[in-house]
Amino acid sequence: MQEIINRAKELLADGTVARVLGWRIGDLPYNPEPSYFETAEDLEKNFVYDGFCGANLSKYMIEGSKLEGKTLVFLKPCDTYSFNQLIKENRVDREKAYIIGVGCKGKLDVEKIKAQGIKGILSISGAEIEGDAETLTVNTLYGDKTVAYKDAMLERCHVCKGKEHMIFDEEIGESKDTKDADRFAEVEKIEAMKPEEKFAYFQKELSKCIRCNACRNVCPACSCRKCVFDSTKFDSAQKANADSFEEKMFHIIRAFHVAGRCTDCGECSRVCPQGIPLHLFNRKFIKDIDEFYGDYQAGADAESKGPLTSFTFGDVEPGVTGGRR
Amino acid sequence: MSITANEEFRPKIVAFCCNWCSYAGADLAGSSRLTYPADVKIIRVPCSCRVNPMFILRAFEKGADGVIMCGCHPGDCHYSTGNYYARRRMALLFSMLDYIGVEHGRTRVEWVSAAEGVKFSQTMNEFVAKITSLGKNVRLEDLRCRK
Amino acid sequence: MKSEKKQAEMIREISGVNPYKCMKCGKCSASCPSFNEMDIKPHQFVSYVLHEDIESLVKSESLWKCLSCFACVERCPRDVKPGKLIDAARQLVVRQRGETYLSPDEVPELLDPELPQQLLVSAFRRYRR
Amino acid sequence: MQRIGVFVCHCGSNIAATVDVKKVVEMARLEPGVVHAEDYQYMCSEVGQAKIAAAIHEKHLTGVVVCSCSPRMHEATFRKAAEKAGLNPYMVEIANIREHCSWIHKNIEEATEKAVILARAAIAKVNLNAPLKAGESRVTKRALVIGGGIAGIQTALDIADAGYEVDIVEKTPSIGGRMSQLDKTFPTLDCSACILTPKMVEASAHEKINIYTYSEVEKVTGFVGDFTVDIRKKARSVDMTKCTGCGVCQEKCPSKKAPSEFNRGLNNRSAIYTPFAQAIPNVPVIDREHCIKFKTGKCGLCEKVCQAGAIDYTQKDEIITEKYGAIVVATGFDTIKLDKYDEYAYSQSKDVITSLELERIMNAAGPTKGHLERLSDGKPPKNMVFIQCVGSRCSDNRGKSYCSKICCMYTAKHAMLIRDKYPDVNVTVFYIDVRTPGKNFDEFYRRAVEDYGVNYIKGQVGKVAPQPNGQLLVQGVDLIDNKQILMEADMVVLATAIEPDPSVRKIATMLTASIDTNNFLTEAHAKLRPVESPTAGVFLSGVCQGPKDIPETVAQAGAAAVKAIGLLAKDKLMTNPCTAKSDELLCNGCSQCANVCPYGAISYETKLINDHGIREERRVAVVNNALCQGCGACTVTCPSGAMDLQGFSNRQILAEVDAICR
Repeated sequence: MQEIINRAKELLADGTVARVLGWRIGDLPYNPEPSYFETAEDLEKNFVYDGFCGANLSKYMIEGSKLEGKTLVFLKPCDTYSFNQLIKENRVDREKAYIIGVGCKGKLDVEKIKAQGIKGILSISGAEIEGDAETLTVNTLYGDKTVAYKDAMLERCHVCKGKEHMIFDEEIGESKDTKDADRFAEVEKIEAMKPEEKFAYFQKELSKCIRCNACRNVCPACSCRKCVFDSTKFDSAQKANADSFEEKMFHIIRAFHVAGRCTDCGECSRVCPQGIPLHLFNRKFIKDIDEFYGDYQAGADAESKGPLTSFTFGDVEPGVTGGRR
Repeated sequence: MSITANEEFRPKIVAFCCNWCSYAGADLAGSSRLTYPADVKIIRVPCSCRVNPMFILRAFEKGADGVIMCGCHPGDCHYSTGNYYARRRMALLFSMLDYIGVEHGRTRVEWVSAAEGVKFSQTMNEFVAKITSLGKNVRLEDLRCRK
Repeated sequence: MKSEKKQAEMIREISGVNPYKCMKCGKCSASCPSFNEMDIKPHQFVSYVLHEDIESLVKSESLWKCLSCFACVERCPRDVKPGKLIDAARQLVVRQRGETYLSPDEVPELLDPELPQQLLVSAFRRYRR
Repeated sequence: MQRIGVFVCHCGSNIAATVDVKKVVEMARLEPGVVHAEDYQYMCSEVGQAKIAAAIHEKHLTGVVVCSCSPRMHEATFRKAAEKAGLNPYMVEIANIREHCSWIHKNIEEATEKAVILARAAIAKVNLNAPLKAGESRVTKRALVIGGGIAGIQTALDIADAGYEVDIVEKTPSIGGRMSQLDKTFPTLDCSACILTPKMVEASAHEKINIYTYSEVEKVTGFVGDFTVDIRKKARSVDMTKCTGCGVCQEKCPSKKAPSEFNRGLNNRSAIYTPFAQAIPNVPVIDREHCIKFKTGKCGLCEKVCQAGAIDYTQKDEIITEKYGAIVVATGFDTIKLDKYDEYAYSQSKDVITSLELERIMNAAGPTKGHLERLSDGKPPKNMVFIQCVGSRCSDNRGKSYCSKICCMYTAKHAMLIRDKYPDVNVTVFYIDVRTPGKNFDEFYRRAVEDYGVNYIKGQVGKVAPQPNGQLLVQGVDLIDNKQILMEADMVVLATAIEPDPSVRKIATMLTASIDTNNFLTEAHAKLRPVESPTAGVFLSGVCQGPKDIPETVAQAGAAAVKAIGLLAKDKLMTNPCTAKSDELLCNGCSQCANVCPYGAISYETKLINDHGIREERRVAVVNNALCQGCGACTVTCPSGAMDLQGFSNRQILAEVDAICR
């Protein structure tokens, strides 16, 4: 971490960048937050990069691009896909960003720790970016507990897209191969269900939705200046959630709007306060796109046309595809 | 879904038809007096690519029991490529509806040319029969919209 | 005895033919190998059904002179198929006589290896309705 | 809030018989925004239109809903009427309660309920309509005629005479088309070449006409007034500027086994050929499939004998791109294939021929030099049988459902010509009906019977059986005598149905012009706009639109020319104002819309935007209204909903959805 901080201070000092976009120590040991740093002191005192820094900073560069001078931004390998996609859509200015690709050893989910019955967390060791800890030691009000690092990892890290940064100016740190699950296994499990079961499953999950819009706000693909769900143009402006349809409509349309653009960064599921596995919508579209139109990874480059803005003469017919059980 | 209600059940069906082929096909069905149930109501759009998935979900939200989209045959689009995009969009949307457990068959895409009055009426007859057999749409309806 | 109207309807139902489609081209009669032995000619079958004069049709020579070769059925440009009409008329007579006809599952029992294949096929053609 | 007037049309009894129009009026009154509702017998009539105008004035209407026939029929009519009365024409919407309701439903209660809902949807839409103003686009003062037969030639001549440039694209090596293959024409029996050739010459000499023979339309883009067309000039292998048309190459060409297209394959031609002696241009082409030079690399005889040095084996296909304001389709017809009509033994006997083949046999330049003889043995026939309606008027899947229209007349012509020239030949015609509407047409047919002794038999032929002795046994029926007829014939002539030339399908697709189940191009209105395609700027000439004889074809060709001239005479066209429009405040500038736009109508500009007090430079989409055709592909691609389609906006369509599902 110190290497990162030192490099940031250098770049600030020599005027290469006007500010640093990174993670600031939070009020709890596991909730760092995205933040700008403009001084060496601030960096030294408050910058953090550890296992809890899951936040994808690429979306913040939309605003960052509008600021005077360059911004130094730290991107994990998976975040670079989002950044590329944002370049493709002219939402960020590559010239305004100085990208340091940082290493990643899998990001942690405090909910997974809590789910193991661990309460009253005071501090956590083993989450540091240095070292190769296999276990986390959680110091709690009730004494020390240990959790295997793997068991506390975010879902997305189990299906990691890889250790490579798709775009960067320089790289710092090593990444670790954390992939130990099939990306589409969960989607396939649902696909195999009977319609009633599918419906019951999503009904149960989506009825938890409180329409806090966290998923939308964090999503690097959901970068519209004004969301259609806040717009009067569709008569779909937010209403109170009196019924289950609202969130279905919202989540289907949200997934549809990002279809072919979603890099599967998993931020939506990470931030959902209700723990809804929102990535299952996006991943379904990704799976369908791969199957119908050939493998496609959004953000792998910044030029190619997305699958929904291109076609072939022999594309599958709608409905025929829906017939798969 | 009550089975007993099925006997008097008259489905609400929204059909999006592109102006150049399918709407004309529906006109031809009309001028050829080829009947299909009155449950089908057609909305004219310039091209199948004008059909936003939002429109389809909205129809279901408001209580439609089935939604069908008709366009020119692939290759015959008045705007040359519109229906190709529509085809991809609908393929994904329908797959998603399937995925969240909406009964298969509540949505349909059919390519109907201006000359296919017969096909138009046949398609609508089939679709109405299918929706009638599926019964009322309860999985996507916003109950607040029900009168 | 049922009314003529009913009978005409029966013939249409059995044959599946819409006699109104006839454009009176005569290709059926032109194709018919039994034309000369018939008192009512194939192209006239249609008018008899249209005019609901089933009595005459049923009493005609033609009823039993038709070979069911179906040349008229094949060649009719309007899908009217007079051969099917006369076949239906024969059916009507058979039914009125109270003769029962076979159901498909009774057939295997009655099969005789000596029976010419063609006879079976033609019997099926004739009695399948 | 709009002030909407609802006008329910009875369409005589077309609507009123199945829809309770009074009920529709009554229900419409309850809808929001509706301040006026009435019904009338014929809303499209002058009186009906006047009612709309009166209501617009008296009730200060801001929107109009007409519940009537399809908008494809009378939307323009009602919009014009509203415009005259001072209302923006795009404040008018049509509820289609005829084609989509009264004509297909029998139950009055059901049909009325549906009509009410359709009206409701239209009212809901109009509530959200906004006045739109049509833009302008320029007109390229040049016409393209596809097809160089009599229809295309006539159209081109008429357009050129009005002073506009015309290009004719003909896929064969010469203009002239089917008419050039005919021997004599009914009902005057003048020789076809004698009346056609002068027109061909006139067209080729006309300073405003440019003829591309041996060429095909490859690609069409653009729209009315401004089409861009790629024409493929196939490699002729002969330099048109050098060739003198002396014909020596054809004489000397050693490859003479290619079936002559012009003579319907009844004889052969050389590999380098002009289809016929009067061909225009009189420049041969090398048929590379049959040319020895192209097949083996050896030969090259034509090059040697050509004194003008016109032979060029290296010639390549050439693509010419040209702009046109109007396109006339005149692709003509061919006879149907007879492989499904085995009973007439066409494939079994050389002496069973089609009428078009008979034309070639009768023609002095044909395969038999004009002598009527059997193709099997060259003997003159004694008995000839003509069979009518072969493949026409069929509702089975073998033939065409329509009447080919020209056969009755040309058969009478053939019969008469044969009886005139060979009085000892017996001619029998089997017919279903003799259809001879037209000036001097029935008289013509009667002459064949009364003056020339042609034996007309009402009845069809069931079978033609070639006999071992070379005779054809014809089994037919005489429905009047109620007798079956068995007769021997030396030749049988089949009045084969005609169908649109197969090339029309591809052309129609390129032009996005609609086509019916029989591959005839659809006219914009069967009665009122018979020479226009529903696709603006595309006109129909000749048999590509429906069966026609020569005088009708020429008349229609002229009519199509007039329509094209009417278009070319305009300097500017009003464009469809139902185009896409981007909301600058919502646009992300993400470029996805431009990716799907088929017209390249969307570009991006960096603009200073004031978004509720936030001033910043933003990259936003801008739609070029002259290019945008209003398909709406961009609107669905746009995730933020910034892109919307005027006249079919998101809110309008959602309002319709809501109204229907209510």
